[in-house]
Amino acid sequence: MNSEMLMVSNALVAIPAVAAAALVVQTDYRRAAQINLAASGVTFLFALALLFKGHEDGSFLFVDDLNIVFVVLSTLVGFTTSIFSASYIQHEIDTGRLSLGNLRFYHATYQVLLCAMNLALLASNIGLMWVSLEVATLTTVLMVGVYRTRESLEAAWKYFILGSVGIALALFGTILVYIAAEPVLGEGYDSMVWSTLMAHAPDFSARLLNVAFVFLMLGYGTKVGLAPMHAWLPDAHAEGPTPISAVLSGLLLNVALYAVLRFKMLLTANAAAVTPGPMMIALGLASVIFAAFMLYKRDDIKRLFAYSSIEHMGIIAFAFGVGGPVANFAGLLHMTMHSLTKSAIFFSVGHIAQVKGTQKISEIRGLTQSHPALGWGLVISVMAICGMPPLGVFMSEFLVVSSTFARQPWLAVPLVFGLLVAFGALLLRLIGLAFGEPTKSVGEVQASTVPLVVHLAIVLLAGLYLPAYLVTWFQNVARLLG
Amino acid sequence: MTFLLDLFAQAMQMILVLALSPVLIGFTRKVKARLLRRQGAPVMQPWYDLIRLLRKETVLAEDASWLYRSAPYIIFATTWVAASLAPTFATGLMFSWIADLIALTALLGSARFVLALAGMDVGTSFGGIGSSRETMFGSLAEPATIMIVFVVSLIAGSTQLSEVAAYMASDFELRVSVGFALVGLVIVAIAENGRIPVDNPSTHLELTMVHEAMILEYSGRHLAVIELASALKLLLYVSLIACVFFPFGLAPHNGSLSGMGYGVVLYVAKLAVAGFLLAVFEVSTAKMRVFRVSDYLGVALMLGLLGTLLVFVTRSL
Amino acid sequence: MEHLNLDVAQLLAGSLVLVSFMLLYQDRLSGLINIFALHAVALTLSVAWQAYVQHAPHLYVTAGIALIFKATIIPVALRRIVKQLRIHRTVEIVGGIGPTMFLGMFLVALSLVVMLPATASADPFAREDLAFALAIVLLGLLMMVTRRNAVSQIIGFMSLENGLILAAAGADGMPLVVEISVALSVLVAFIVIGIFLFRIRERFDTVDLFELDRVRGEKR
Amino acid sequence: MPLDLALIFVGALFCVSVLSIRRRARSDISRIIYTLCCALCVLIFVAVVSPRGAHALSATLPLGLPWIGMRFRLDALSAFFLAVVNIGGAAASVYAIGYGAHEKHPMRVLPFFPAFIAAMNCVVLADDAFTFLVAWEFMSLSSWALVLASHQEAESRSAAYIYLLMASFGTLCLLMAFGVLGGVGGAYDFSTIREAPKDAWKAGLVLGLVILGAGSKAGLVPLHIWLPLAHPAAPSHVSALMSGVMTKVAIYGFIRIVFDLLGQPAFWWSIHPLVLGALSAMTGILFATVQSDLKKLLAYSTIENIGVIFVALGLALAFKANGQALPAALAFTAALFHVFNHALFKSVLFFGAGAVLGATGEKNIEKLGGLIKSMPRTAFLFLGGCVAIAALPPLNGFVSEWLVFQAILLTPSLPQWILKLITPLVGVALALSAALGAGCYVRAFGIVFLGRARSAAAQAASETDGWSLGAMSVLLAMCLLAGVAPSFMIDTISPAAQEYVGGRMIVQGDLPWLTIAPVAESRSSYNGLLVFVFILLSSFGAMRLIRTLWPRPVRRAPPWDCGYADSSLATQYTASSFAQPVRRALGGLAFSTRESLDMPLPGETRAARFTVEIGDRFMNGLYTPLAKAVWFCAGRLNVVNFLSIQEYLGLVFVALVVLLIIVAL
Repeated sequence: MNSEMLMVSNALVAIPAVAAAALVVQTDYRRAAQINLAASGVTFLFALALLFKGHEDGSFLFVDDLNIVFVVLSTLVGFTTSIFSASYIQHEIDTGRLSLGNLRFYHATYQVLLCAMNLALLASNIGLMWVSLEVATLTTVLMVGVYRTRESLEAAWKYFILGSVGIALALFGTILVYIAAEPVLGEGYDSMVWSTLMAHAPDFSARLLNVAFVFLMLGYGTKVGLAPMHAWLPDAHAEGPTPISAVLSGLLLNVALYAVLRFKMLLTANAAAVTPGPMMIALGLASVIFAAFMLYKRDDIKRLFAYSSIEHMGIIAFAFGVGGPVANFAGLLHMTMHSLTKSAIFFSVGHIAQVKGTQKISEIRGLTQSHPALGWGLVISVMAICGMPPLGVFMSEFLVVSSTFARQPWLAVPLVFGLLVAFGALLLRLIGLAFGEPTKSVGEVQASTVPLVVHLAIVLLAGLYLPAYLVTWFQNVARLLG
Repeated sequence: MTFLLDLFAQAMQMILVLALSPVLIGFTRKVKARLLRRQGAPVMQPWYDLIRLLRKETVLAEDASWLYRSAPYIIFATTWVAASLAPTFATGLMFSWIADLIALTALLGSARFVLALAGMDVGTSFGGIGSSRETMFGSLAEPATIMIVFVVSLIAGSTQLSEVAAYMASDFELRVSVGFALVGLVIVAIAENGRIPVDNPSTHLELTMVHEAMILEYSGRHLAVIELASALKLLLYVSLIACVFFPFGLAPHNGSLSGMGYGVVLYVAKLAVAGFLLAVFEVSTAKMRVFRVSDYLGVALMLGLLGTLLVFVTRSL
Repeated sequence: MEHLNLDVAQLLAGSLVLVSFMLLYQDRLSGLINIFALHAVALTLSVAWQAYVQHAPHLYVTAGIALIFKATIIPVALRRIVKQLRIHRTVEIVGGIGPTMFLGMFLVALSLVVMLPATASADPFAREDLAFALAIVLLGLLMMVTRRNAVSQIIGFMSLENGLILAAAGADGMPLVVEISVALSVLVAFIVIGIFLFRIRERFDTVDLFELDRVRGEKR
Repeated sequence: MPLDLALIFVGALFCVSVLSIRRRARSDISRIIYTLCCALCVLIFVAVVSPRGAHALSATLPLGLPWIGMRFRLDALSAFFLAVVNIGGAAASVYAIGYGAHEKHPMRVLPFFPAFIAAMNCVVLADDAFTFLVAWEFMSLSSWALVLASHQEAESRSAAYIYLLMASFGTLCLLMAFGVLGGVGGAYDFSTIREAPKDAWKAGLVLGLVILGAGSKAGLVPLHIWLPLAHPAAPSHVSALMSGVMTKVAIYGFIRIVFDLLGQPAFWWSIHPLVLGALSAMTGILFATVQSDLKKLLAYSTIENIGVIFVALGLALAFKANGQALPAALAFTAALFHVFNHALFKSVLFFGAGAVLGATGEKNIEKLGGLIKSMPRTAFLFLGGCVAIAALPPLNGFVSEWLVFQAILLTPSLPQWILKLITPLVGVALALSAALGAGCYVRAFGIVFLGRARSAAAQAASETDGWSLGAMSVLLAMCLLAGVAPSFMIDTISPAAQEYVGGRMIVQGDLPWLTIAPVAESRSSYNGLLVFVFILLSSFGAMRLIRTLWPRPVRRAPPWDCGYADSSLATQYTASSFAQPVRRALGGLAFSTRESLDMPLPGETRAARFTVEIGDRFMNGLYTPLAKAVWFCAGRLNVVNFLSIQEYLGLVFVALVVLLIIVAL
């Protein structure tokens, strides 16, 4: 028990919770921003500590190769996003889009969100994971609605309805898994703990697991943003504050994906159950191609990149669906790269929208000339998201496509088609945004480009060189995923 | 000994072609005049003209550049080199190996290239017309030539003219493809030398002229050199046809002086026949419209292609 | 005795499904709320019965929660909201009762087909409950799809959650954690809903969601 | 050791590109950067051509794919292509020292230029699929940025768009090809791929994908549409690199995969390169003939030359497949020789075009003319480039074309009847394109440099700077050298031929007088040196002789022009009217022309108008419909973006029910 108290994972959950409490009472928004930043920073440090501490196993929280990657990633993005949000909200206050009261609420919920996501990632049993995911959903719903404009309300409402339906389906699936496990593991808590579940997965009733996975896939898939459950995603990204868009794309989707992966592992462990691969591949391909075509008609810069998130979540789901060491490795890598790159994109997009005073793509031109830092930042990060070398996404896409084509060419071809169509759309918009005669800007912002640079640096580094221990992790995880 | 003979043959040939080419022109004109019931100028008239032109003062247009002044000599040089490499009366030429049939075609091509540029240099409308048309003719005539070259060299198993001639002389059997090649080469020759029906060498103030339009602004020694070059070109084509398709009487590689003498006599005879036929052909046909020339040359190209295909297919059997 | 328990359990669960059908075709808001209360009561009964049968005291807690929140507080609150919004009389157009009913039938059949073979190994209580629970979930979802009024959507959603709770109760010895979390989540959800109804109200003077769709951030 | 040095220098190039990024540039920064680039290119060149023994060198860096690393390899083939790349790079840098001085936004060019060169080097050095593709795509990316240097012009923006789209299409094709080659295990290093056995259908699949991938980068018809848009849009020294060098890197990719990785070819592999190559040659040159934008013209003629190279490669494949090593070596050598030549003279021509552009600000040749007087040196060098690319002796362009023809003349020995039917047609196509090429460059040079100036800008032109002239003259000197002494080049190439087609041509160095003989002297031989000397001697001799015998001075006078003496510039022949006969006669083979004449009635005072529209069949028939289709689908799917919440829930509901049904069954 004593060791339980000392667990790093506890800290990962506790710090944001405490910070949230502190932020509720904190009135000065500048101080609040600093606290927010500090808390996220400390959380990230603890996550780094996890790297060296390695596995942990407690009664409610546990750490293994799979979630360690997710935790580090999400705390990092949480941290950088908090830096970004500090410089972002300043402008929102100046323009009066957010009131001070809103901001208190905003900062508190931000920490609650981080807390919930860490909990979801670290939870050692399926029930707790589900609860924390629901909390995360509700907090993000509130944050999306924070501007109180009609549009943001509509977005938040849609997000709420679809999200809670999804979460409900997920709960049903969770219960089914319990019922499947209960005859083997006996009544009680054991039948919900990952470690025991994984250990005895082969003995569960396969058919029940299949039904369960249908619900889990659709339920958590809704939060992953896979088509056709994607509808909440673009509006939620577009109407909420940009830091939240960054967190949504960079973190929440991953956390939901993490849940799906866990259950996938469960099913893979059970020989009699249907392999979850085809389902994920189908949903993934659907998302990729659908999102690729949707990109063309977008005129809202944040919606554009929201749809590209759908596309990339599709790619990741596809990769994990294909399975095998290479594809799983690629999937993990792609997920990491995507959350870093996409949040970087939203960092630049946030400031761009503030500078130009609009989110309409048709009204923004020539950024590289008028705002070199933001403009080239956008160019590089969009190139990264399009899978241009030497940036990280290229490596993962290389592995996904080539390994798939080696096995089932007829699966790789539609994927490649989707990638190309999406690239066509993004490139078109990018050239329009970044080049040509610049349009007028409404005001200047003192944008902190630190998070942007950090993310892009990591992505660039990963594209050229993956540190050995990272690789070994990914390979372990890939092996776990089967 | 053979070396000396070869050297002698080479030198002889270079002088011979230079000397004979204007005579061939003159002879053709004479025959034409006769056929038209005219007295006609003496056979040596082209030489007299050349000398006269050389003596005359040279007038250059104001806008003419260095290219314009050096063009005649380059044209002459390339044509002369080409002409002196084609076996006329003997196969054993000193330098016949430095350029094969394809290279000869290309040499003529460079002559045309320079001439066309010269036509555009002064910046008059006539020069432009001439060069433009010359370019089109060339872009059809050259591939046709190449195709014909393919035919003969596939049959002879070499693109070296002397080898081809030797092969044709030694074991010559009648082939359809060779016939095609002959007809094609004749057509090309007529077009390339701007004879009727493609062009009319004896006119100036006609908008359909091609060769004459390009050299419109030339005068004096420049004109003389160009005229000599075109005469050489005609001679070259005639001797090409002669040595490829009627290779009898060619002195062998290390032949005797007498053999060479015999070869020269026969060669002159061949030239005479060719000139006569050309004259007859010219008086008996009318000039065609410029845009029909492409069809006319297309026929040559088709013949060459057919010949090549035939050779390819027969090879497989 | 065993047999009787089973029959009662089935009866209660079946009645839940029946009430779900009533929800499906009730088109008057106030009526809808009452039926939802009924739904909650039925849920409470069946959960309680499960508790009695399984000798699982914590299930009584769940039943209690269901009774308090779903059967009393939420309906009352909803009725008040509806009153304040002055929409308790509104009759909303539900796309063709007949087709909806048939669809519902189909869903019930489907859930039986899916669940019964799947849960062959589990004990009979769980089997029946699960099948019915799935049916209720699907029906709830169907209701959300067919209704366009915010309130009735919420009701549909909560009937769906009832299905979940029924399933959870049916599972032997599911730790208390889950029920409480369910209840809490429903509570939180309800609070959020309340906030939203009022926000929507203050913005659009209606809770008709078609109004909402007109103010998409992104125009066609 | 040479390989390590080369890698270090390439790395240095990357560093240069990073270091060149500045907020506000110093005035002489471009000079510094370009000097560095030039120096590094020369160093790399020296490193790769320095003797390294018979066997290939290889090195591995701990980068790239973790379980493979970044592998590099230097063998005869890559050394040859590296030499080409760096000659081009060095020349472009020297040229740019002068040309880049008056660049408005140097920051839009400087960082990308060294990166571009470095990327091309990496492609040629790469020895595993990942490194290869990274470098390959980065090459496109950096050149894309360079195309966008003039981003204010809408047309260079659209050019950049199409360019990068096509490029990544090609990359994805290559990616899939490597997927097949690498296999399920993901063994992407070339050494493993080389050893791995390949079954027929896989090899065919890879071949198709490679033709799509490398072809789209090299500008093979019908994947060429981006090339004439992108190459002219970039600054001239970059255009020279893209046209002269980058396309060659694409060719290298094709050779590396098809001749090396895929192992022993089947005879039908040669069909696609032959047919597409001939098609490209014809299409390219016909389009070039009717262009009125000088740089576009050059870009189209690049397509022609690429076609020639692909034809030669196709022949090499055919011979190799039938185990005829000697002819295979001949064709292969011809291909590489032409690669080298084209890199040289296309760079010269683009430099010349850049000089003209700099001096007059005009790309449109209809507005130029008479520049031979205002910029004589440029004119001379450009003329040299024209003669070389028009395949006229004694320059190098002719030699490689000649070798290709010799290779074609050997094809009757091929057993397959299909090849027997194709090769003569290919031969015609080549001959036609060669002849048309000559015509095309007569037009280009004649309209731009000869005649009288057609605009004030052309009137005011002045000679370009020394750096540009220096770069051009060095390249032209190499053209002449390769033309008069081709035997050296052939012997340099033969190790690569030995390695990849398993044979070599007879050692040309042994033949007297620098003669070259592809098979045997009795069969065919050519001696550029003597031809050159003879032409020189006889022309100068004739001139001297005549001048001494009849020394009459030359008198200047207004042109006679059959008596229609007029000074109006409008009476000069225009570029379009010059091209008209060829367009009428042969244009139908390549493009769809619409001529419209608006002739005023007698008495009307308005001017008559004659307009010609030339449509690219592939553009109108293939790409435009494709784009339309995508937009149509996008429009149709867009409805999904505007459903109501109920309908979205409906989607989820349907998905759930469907999946449940599937599971239930």
